[in-house]
Amino acid sequence: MVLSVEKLKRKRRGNTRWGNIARNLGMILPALIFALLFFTAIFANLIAPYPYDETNLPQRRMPPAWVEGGSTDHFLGTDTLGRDVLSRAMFGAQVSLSVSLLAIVITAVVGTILGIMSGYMGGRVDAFIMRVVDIALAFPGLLVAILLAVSIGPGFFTVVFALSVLAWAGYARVIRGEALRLRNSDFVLQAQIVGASPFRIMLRHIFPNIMNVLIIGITLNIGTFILAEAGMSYLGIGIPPPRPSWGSMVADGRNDLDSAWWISTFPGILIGLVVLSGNFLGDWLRDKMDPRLRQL
Amino acid sequence: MSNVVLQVENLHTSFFTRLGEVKAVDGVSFYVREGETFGIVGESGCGKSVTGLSIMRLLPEPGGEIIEGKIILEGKNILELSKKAMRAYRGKMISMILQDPMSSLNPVYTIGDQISEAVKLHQDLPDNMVEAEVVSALRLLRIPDPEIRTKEYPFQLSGGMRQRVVGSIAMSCRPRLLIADEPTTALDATIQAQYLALFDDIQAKTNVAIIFITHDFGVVSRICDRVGVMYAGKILEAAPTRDIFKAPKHPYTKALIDSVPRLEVKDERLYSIEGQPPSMFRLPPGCRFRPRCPVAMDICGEQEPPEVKLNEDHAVSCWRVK
Amino acid sequence: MAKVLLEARNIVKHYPVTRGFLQRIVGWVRAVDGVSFSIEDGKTLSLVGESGAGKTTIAKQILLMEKLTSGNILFQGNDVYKFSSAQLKKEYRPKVQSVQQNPWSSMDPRMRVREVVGEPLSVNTKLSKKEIADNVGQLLEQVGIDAEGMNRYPHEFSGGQRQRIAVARALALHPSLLVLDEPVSALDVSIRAQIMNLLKDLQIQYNLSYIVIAHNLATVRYMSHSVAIMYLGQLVEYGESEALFEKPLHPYTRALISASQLTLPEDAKEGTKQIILSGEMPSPLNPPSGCRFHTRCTEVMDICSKEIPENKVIGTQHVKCHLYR
Amino acid sequence: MTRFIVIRALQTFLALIGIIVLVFFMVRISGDPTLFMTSPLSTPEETIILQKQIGLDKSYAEQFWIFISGLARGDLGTSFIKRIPVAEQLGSALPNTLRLSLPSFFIGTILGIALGVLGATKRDSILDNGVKFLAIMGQALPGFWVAIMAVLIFSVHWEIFPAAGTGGIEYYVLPVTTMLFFMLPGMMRLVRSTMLDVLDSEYIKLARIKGLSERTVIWKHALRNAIIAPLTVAGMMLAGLVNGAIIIENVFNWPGMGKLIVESTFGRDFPVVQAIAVIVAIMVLGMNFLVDIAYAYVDPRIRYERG
Repeated sequence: MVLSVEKLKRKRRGNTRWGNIARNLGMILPALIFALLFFTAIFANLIAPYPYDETNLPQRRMPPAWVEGGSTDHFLGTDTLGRDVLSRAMFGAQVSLSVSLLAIVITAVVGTILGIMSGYMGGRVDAFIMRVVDIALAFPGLLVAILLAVSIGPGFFTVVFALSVLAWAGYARVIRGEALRLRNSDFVLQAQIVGASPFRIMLRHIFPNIMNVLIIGITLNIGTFILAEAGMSYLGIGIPPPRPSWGSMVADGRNDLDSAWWISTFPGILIGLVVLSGNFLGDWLRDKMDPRLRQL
Repeated sequence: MSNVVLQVENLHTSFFTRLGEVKAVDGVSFYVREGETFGIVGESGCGKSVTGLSIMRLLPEPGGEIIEGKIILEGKNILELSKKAMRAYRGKMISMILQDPMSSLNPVYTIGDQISEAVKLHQDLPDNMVEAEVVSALRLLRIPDPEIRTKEYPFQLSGGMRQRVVGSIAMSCRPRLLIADEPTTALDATIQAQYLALFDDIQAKTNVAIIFITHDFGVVSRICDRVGVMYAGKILEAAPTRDIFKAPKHPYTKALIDSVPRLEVKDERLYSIEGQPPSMFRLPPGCRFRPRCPVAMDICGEQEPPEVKLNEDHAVSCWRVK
Repeated sequence: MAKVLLEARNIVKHYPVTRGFLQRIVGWVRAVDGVSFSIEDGKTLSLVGESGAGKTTIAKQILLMEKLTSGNILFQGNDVYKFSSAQLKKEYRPKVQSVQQNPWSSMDPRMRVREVVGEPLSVNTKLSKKEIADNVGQLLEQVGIDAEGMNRYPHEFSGGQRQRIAVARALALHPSLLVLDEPVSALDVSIRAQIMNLLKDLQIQYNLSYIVIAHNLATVRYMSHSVAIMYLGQLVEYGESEALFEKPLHPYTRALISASQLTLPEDAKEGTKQIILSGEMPSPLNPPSGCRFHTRCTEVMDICSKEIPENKVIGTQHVKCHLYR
Repeated sequence: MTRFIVIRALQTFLALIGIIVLVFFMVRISGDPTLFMTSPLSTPEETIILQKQIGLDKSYAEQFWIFISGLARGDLGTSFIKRIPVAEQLGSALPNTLRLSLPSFFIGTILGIALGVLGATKRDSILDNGVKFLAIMGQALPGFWVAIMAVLIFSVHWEIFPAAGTGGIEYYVLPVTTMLFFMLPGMMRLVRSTMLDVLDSEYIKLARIKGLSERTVIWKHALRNAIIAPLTVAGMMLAGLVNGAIIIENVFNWPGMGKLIVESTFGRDFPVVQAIAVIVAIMVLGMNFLVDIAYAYVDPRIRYERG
């Protein structure tokens, strides 16, 4: 019996060491990918080998460099109009990032304000906001996006609006819970006893303690927004062509799957990679920052 | 000597965490006789609850592990039992009452469901008899209107009543050993007094052996026959309750008893033990109480003191005691 | 006789119970129902009772966290409800501070000890950062924490140390009254004595008055000069600590005392035998008629359910019970 | 309980009215549909005649009245483009959508709960890691891309399943599987994490103290408590299902509501768009309503409190 326990002990220690490395990898690798993504998006004009809209009909449907018939001129191949897939993917990063970041700012601000209001004021205000939140969360975002795209016309701000119009509700619900918990906490009571004003309490005590949840939420949301934007672009209600977006690139290649698989494949992999990184970063942050989830 | 129901020998239980091994229970031995109440007193983190869970073999997984030792229940070392055999022991031979009555009942099942579950599992009874068993378990804990209670949900009962229901579940199959882990800590003073009185009653009716885990000397004085004083994973002194109060031998026991304010005596100033219990990750060398001990000697920091038996029931681990 | 610092006169606090979306009021929780007491300079009054007795509600009223339903709170002879908000901010709130039960939750985890202890000063005074830091250093030394500790976070300290820090924060504004809400019950047995001794020393040093809220009578006896025993929102017995513990008059007080003794059964003196009350605390939504304690009383008589007992003074003790007429 | 249901029903109805008004006007901001329906060569007179035919010459108030009174009678109006009753169009599209989403919904829910529970109880086992991996992938990869890749591999490359259209069982495999991608990961993750919380609770400890078998502890005591959490997100699951239907139907050219709404929004076919939006709104609100009641049923605390 003692022997088997010894073995278990060793195994477990090994596990925790692996766990540590894995945990740190879960931060380093995604962070690197994000850094690369930001770099590409910002400097796409300088580093992309071709402009995103430069067509070259004689060289259309060129496979990637490592496939027979491919060339290093177009590392990831060309699409049906002969445009360079790699360059378009680089410019596509601009769209994905700018749309998601702007949408995140909007939703986080609106959600935080409404969430704190709801949690702090309670009563009927709370009941009303939370009913709206319930409905907003249950509403299919794509349907709303379609309605919006058609009613105010497709474009950058339509996409941002369509992404934000429901997503604030998720923040509001989480932030409300936190604000409610904090409002009833001993240290807020103590601040009141000491004579701190409600404004000071919200700013110095409640807000800093909500930051964790907010940052985690934001990180986890990057992926959601990138996916949603891609979905809209795929349906043709994203940012109008010829500006490339990963979603529309997948759509472009959809009819040529048998002859040019690379057009749809690479943008999809990119989306997956970036969203995966965002989710991993979020999980890592949650483990690190939220002591309630941290184990002994 | 009357029947020894449980004998724990040299029990070591550890937790393996990211920060390293915690020896939560570090060589604990004691026994409990039939119809006797053995108290384990100690401060938070001293390992008293882990001792209880080790005996149930319900340590949190993964992480908790019994490293060595023997837990002999009615002559059988239960550490050698298979998981399945151990399950048959739980609820039937050994049972347990947990600290917080507000969270230890399943909110979505009725009281009757939760008691009858244990009855059906361990006793081969026809359905109409099960009902009667459930009511008798509730009666044992003096729960008023037991027939009505069986149909109620936990949230409909007060804290004191819930804790009685937890007691009924634990006693429903008349186990030989009952482990009570701070069962009255969450209760109000007068309700606590009611609950403690029930233990005498239960013991008189069933002759069950009880291990009572607590941090409260008041509770100890009320219901324990013998006490083990636990500190940082070890029982430093074990003796009949009377001796612990009247003639404590270990400096920690003495200090702890002196630092408790007493209602009967008006002290001007309380004796206080300086410092805090050691971190379980870094225990001091030698005697674990040495850094706070007022009468420490050189040897205390070098070697762990052996257990000295003053008589059959009184054991102390201290270099000062010969 | 010492000067009276704070007096509560017949204070009443009822909370509405609301239901449904429209928040209709369907009843009232009678948390505190006509309680009077006073605290003298440099003395300690303990409020004792089980959960639901209304002791925490009283603390909230004294700290002006809520408004009374009726009754008065007098501070140095003046009705605090007649204070202007400027007066409150200058003459009342800084003078009445508190220490909470749970040292793990009573500090903002995102603030350093310097900010935690300094917050009363930065909110109420115009001191510079440096002056505040100096003050915090002195305050910490007074409660037995190294001044260097101010740059650390609360979670780096043990429970006992945190409670010391909480005391330092309460002292920052040189208060005359501290409301101590179960100041030691969240601490380990071996740490409790340290904190109780510290509080006693500080009381003598600064002539502080304490209101201690507690359920453990032994702690209360050690700490207090006078004691008020509460049951379901009312005082059942009130008087000097010595007399009350030597000769408890109310059956509820006796039951509480018997429940808190640390005596071996065989040592129990005659008359201090275990008293075990039957039943449970009734709901404050719908308290029993007559004497509120009659449903659980060991000495219950016919009159108890019919008439509300008057306040009777016996020696230094006030008691509300039909046994004394 | 009855009171609780009545109040919730009333709130739901009010919300529905609000959404209907919103949808009606949102659709109309988008511009004049006749621009799409006439050729650039047609005269203004022809446009006016067309507007008259489809009722766009009336004021918004009148149009709204016609719409809402029709709705009350169960009349969803007539399609601008096809000139057939909307109800008829939906009559063929809705069953197609249900045929696709119901199997996905049931498989997703059952599989999600089962895998979530197994993941939580066999922590860090191969199964758990597999479940976690699937969940991570499912939440990171875009559904439409997965669908396209499935087509590329199984239809184009191996030619096992048809790439698009409707028909026998083989036509269902790819759409239903990819639809699961929208359902399963969230469900699994949620059940797994709530299950872990519940398994940590004191009443589970007590159930073990009773000597219950692990199977009873998990499937009887823990699951009933853990199942409350997925119920609260049933609304969100429905939303995911609708999103999924829109994407998947377009990828696989499946003649359901998802495809219909995309086509009719691009064609400015107001009555169809309105009708679908209202139907989805009713579904969403109805779901929320049912969830509230189901919640009350599972959790006796709510049931009694409102009783």
